[in-house]
Amino acid sequence: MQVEAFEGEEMILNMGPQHPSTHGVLRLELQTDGEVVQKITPHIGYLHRCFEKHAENVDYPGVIPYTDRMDYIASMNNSLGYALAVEKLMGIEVNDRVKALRVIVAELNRIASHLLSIGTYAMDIGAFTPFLHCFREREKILDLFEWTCGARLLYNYNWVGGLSHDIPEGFVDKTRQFMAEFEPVIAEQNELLSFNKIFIERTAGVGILGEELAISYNVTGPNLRGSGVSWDLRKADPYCGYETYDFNVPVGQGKFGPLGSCWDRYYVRVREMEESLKILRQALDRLPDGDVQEKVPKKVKPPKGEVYGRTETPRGELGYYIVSDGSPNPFRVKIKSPCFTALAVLPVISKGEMVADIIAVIGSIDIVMGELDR
Amino acid sequence: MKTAPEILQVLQAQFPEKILKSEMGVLDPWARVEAGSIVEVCSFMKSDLNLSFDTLACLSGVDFKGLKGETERLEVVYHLFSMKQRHKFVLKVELPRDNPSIGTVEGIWAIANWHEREAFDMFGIRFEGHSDLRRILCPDDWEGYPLRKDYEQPETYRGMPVRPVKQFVEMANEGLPVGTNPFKA
Amino acid sequence: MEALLKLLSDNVAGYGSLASPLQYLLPMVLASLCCIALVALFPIVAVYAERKVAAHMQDRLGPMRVGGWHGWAQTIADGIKLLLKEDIIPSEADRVLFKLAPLVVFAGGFASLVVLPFGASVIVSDLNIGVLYVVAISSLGVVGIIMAGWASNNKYALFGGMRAAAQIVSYEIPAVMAILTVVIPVGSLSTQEIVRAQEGGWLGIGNWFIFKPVTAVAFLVYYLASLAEVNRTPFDIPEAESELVAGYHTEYSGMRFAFFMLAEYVNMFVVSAIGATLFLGGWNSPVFGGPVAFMLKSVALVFVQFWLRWTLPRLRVDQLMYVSWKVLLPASFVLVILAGALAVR
Amino acid sequence: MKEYFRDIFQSIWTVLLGMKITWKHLFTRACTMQYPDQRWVLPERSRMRLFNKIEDCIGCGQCVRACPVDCIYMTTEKRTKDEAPVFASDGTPIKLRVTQFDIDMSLCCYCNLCTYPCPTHCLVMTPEYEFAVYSKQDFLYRFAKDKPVAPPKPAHHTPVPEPAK
Repeated sequence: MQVEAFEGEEMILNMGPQHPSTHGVLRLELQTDGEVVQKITPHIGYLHRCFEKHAENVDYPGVIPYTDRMDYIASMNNSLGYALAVEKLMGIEVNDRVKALRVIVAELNRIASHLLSIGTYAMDIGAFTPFLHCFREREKILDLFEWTCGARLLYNYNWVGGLSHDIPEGFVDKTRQFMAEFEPVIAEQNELLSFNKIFIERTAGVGILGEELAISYNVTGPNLRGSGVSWDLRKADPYCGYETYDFNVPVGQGKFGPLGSCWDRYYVRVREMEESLKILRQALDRLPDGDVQEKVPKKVKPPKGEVYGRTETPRGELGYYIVSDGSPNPFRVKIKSPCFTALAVLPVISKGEMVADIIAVIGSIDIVMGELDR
Repeated sequence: MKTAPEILQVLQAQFPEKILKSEMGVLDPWARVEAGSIVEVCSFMKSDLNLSFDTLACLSGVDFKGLKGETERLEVVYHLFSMKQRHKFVLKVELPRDNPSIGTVEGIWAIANWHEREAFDMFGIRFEGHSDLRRILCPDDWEGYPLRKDYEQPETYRGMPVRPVKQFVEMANEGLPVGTNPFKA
Repeated sequence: MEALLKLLSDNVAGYGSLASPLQYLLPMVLASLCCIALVALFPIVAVYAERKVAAHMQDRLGPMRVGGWHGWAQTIADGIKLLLKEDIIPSEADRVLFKLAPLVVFAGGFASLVVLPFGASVIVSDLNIGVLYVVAISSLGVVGIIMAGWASNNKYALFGGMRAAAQIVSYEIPAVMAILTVVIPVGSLSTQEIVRAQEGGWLGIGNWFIFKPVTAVAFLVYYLASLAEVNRTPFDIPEAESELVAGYHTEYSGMRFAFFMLAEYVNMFVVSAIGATLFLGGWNSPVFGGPVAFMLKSVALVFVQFWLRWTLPRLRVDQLMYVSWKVLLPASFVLVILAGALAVR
Repeated sequence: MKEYFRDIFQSIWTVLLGMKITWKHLFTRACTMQYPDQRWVLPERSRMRLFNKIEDCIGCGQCVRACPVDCIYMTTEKRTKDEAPVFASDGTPIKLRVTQFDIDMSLCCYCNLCTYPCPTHCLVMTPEYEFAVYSKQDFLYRFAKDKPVAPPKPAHHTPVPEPAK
């Protein structure tokens, strides 16, 4: 923790770990010249709770509650990635109903996560009302989840080889009803926030993340797509039968100002919610029959080996590198967190911006400290 | 798009002595590279037009200790991916458990900066030439490398107890009036 | 106050025979008490109203529990809570300035009430430079804000104070220019004169300045500038909570914080009331005139402030300056020239 | 110059659009639930408070092993041959006497993993969500009724929660 010697009018501003818009306990050391930020040093680890060490000390199913707690905004997607990786290691092929249900919950969770991301972003920019409108919709999704698996946030739903519960009766209709209610909300949010001139002025042209830079920093997910790279693991490396669904991968277009700005990243998320609705509609239409716990092994004990499983969570590519030694506990679980790489690029893309813009950039890369610090 | 054996072939042609071992029949095919030449191999893999591994998906340390049939060692595993060619490959490097050190690939893929800091933090692997090798997740003055298998958790950190002093159940077993059965009635 | 004095001397026997300073003292005290009552009551009602408006705009209900019916006593409870809270002064703060700042901020808003024409004769003092007085005295607030920002010895507070200073100083100019467009045709700086100039006309509202071409635009300019002067969204950057935690009052708690809050709401009322006086005909109304009409108009403008706040995001510092210097200022210059040309004709 | 005026127009127009939406919402029904007056009926799958019907517990310890946070503590002892046989409500013979069955709800992570392996389904998560207590120590739920008869033996599995070891 050395403070570099500097001269002149520069000031060190400690943003966080307790700050309203650092999305948790992120601490940024800003070296500012008036309002202009010259240098940013992120300090992370305030939420480090040794996920990887924990994972070595519990059995394979016991890791799932811990994965839920990493990115607590999108738990379904996290546990899905883990379950898929372990299944790959064990060579389990789940039936079509499990696949379809996993897609349904993952996409619902993606919508919920993007709603939160958009809502908190609006709040970072200073608009409070869109935040609560988004939360109102998100609550409906959480209600669906609670009905399905009993929890609102940390589901423990995707198991190795299956799901903890089948969906309750009437779930399909309720979900359709939610989708019908939700679709107009996107348009309303666009009118209220996305295309508001002040919002555009605040976000377009700020925090430009170029394609080269993004790839070099392995930025993934909506952040990468906001830079115009059409890269989505659901299309590029499909899992859970995503290849059979018809959906588009929205990419940033640089509609207002240069490509890869905060606005582009934000708007990719808005459009991804529409695509998720598309996927949901198809999945609900074709939901096959089957037993969701058909392939759940009595004892999860993968053979010796290792696997790197990756899935597309709402925040990007979440990788699980699992080394198995043939025992009931994993030998090593390493998480490649999408937020980790997204935050690593923050000092680069927000250099020379103003303090208010730093907030805009942090919000636009949509980090969840639980996943970042693990 | 190249398959893993093809990538391995290219590598073996380029670095005949540096590829120590490889396994192709597994889920994620990998090749073990001599520790001293990782930077060389990586920069070749990035710059070669046929390979063009332009991103480092993951960099992990693994501590092989107390595992039957394995020599005690530290491993650094590089999961490489090419956005252009859309193929992937895994490189592994073996390091001794005491005083491990290896060249940094920070100059090749920018994200390696943080990944290597994490590996340093968790396993104590020194990345030579790294621009900013500090602990990243643990506090700067934390002692030990938590993800090593023989890591002992300290009792205190700066005078603060690291673990909860006593669990409620321990208090109860000692006969203290702790805990109730709220369902009794 | 003159009306009060007249009332007293007409009805209280022997009042006229008192010494002249004494004669003036009683109405002065009474008028100040009225102002204090307004200053104390208006924020309580306004904070409650704002919370309710915000809640309903966000599909919530807002405070519902304290006091029974729709949580009407919530702000009273909050006020009491603030009074009872521990008074914290950071150890490294400049204690004198730290304590003085809330009072200075508050005094600015409070003193502006003097020239507000609530009714034809309901005014504390009809100064002949009333408008100028308001413009001058309301700038006192910014001194307090800078004091607070500096004295807190907190970088966020300092940022807030600096931003506030820059913002208020730059928005004062378009606001004054917009006011001038009204002053020019009336030919007086007295608030009562300006209100009287808006009497009559078509349906009794035709002479309001908001319905006249040049001053209608001037009203818009004035309203935007006044929003910035009282630090309301979209111009709330001095206290932008997502950037600067709470801006200049980050370190304040308890009653001192409450003073900032009071001052903010009083200032909101004052700028709205000035807007109502200058552009919406003051206490004139086709149906019922006097204080009720005046209050309704002011409160309506305050409501629009709420409405904007719960709709819009916040501007950035440089954009704020852009709006002031490159949009509002040229526009207000053009308006003043037009108003002058019309007056000469 | 054209852009300048277009920007001003757009600002005003989009602000008005936004104001229209918030105005509309001013009159839509609020979605708030007035909690203590109105209460939520949770779905039956809701995972809230853990409950163990101790009469049915056979002391197999599967829940203890399944718990990822080690918040269940169980001590059992063998029932002697001459004791009257005891059966759970589904007929499973109870061969062990459960002398300690403690759940520390303050450590519980509500993952539900302990209830699945339970052979007699006596450990369940109930949809009851109002179980705040004044003292955190009261979150240690002590279900066991039987007192140990034999001198206490080492526990079936006495985990000492160790976050990192």
